Amino acid sequence: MKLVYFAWVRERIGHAEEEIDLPDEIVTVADLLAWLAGRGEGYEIALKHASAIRVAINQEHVAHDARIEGAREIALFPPMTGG
Amino acid sequence: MKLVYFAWVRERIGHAEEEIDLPDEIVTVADLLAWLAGRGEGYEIALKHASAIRVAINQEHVAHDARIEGAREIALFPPMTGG
Amino acid sequence: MSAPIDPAVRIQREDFDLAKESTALCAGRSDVGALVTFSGLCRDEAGTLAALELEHYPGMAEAEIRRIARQAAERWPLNALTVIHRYGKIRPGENIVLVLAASRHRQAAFDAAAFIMDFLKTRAPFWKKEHHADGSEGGWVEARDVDDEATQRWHKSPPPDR
Amino acid sequence: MSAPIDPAVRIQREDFDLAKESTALCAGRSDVGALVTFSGLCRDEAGTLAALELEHYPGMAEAEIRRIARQAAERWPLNALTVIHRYGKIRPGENIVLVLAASRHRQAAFDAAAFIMDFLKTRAPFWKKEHHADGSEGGWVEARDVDDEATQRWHKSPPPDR
Repeated sequence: MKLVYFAWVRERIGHAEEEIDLPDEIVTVADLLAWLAGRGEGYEIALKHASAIRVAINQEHVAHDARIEGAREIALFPPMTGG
Repeated sequence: MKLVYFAWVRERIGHAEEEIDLPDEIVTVADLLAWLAGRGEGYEIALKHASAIRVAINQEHVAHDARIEGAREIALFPPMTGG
Repeated sequence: MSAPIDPAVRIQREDFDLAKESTALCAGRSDVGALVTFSGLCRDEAGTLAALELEHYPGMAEAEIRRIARQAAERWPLNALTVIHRYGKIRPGENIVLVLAASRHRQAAFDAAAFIMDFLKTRAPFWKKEHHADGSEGGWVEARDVDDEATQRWHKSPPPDR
Repeated sequence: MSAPIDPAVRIQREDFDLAKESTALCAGRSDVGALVTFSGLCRDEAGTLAALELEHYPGMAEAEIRRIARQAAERWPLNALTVIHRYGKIRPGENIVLVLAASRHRQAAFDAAAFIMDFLKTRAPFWKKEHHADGSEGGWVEARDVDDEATQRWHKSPPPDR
């Protein structure tokens, strides 16, 4: 599965994207965020306030209780500031 | 006193402006409209539905109960349709 | 809040240019975050309309639009404000009215432009007469109740200044 | 009511031109009665800002703005709708975003443009980083609660279709 990061999530994690094989017990977005936070200091800092992290699956916004089954691309990013 | 007319008020009365000496008993805009309506057929048709007539004194909108004392120019016209 | 800006108001027969006006409005300044423009155009009414003839009350037209524009400038924090209204014969597809409102924030710019259009519709002394495409003279356009109602909403509760 | 129009959406690094876009939008048609444009510009923040760096999520940025624009086209009777959003380095006074909404009636054009900007602010995947005029790198611009609140108003009660 492809993970992509933007803005300060990208900066703190230290790279813009990666391919990851997820353990079977990762079912929801919330599971994914908690699991990623344990992957190292950059991830921990980036995802410390998990509720602030916005998530898109296959380029559509999803809530943290969304299931990630079938996702090809999951994006993590801060609240948006366009416009 | 100068009276000016616009749009279908002007067309029905038959001219765009005139100088008029008002009798002393004409105190309010409503008095003026009633008095004018008695000046001939064009006026009568133009001012038949007096409540539809909008009035400006010295180029500012006024209500029908406004006093006309001090007016230099009184304009009568239909509801506006600009914009 | 700084003093309200002085709106630019023009009543003219000739056409205006949205690009030129918006460039002039923002020229040499970089404190504008939001520019809202409203262009009112003459519709062809499914081909039945040849032209609108716009009559106006010279002097009062400018004075009244200036009063409306100043109210907007007092109510919202604007960087700049321009209102242009044409008179005379206007054909389908041509411009009738232009409002440009610039502010630091988008809601002020949107609200000021909408406010001006609502009041302009019901208070600016202009009247439209229709000329039909088949050569016959149409009547005077009637005022719409919905326009009166639109002005009412600004009396109810002032929107929050965002 | 006829079928909703198909909005034009562009995500681009280069600048855009309000005049060109509005001319293109209205070209060859005379059923447009109202054209509302919104330009979002980069402010200089009293001289402290050198530039904004706009990061975006390629693909999703266009898809999400298209979703927002289509919602607007379904909700209001529009003749035409264009949304353009830039990315990359943008200096004070330069354009960031442009919305053009054309309709027969002004309220639909105003509401559609405001709706799009409210949702674009909170849902389109763009992020702004500040570069300070003194050469230091500023932080990422924080999302504002007021923008979230602005989107809420569209859920409460749909405005009457005027």
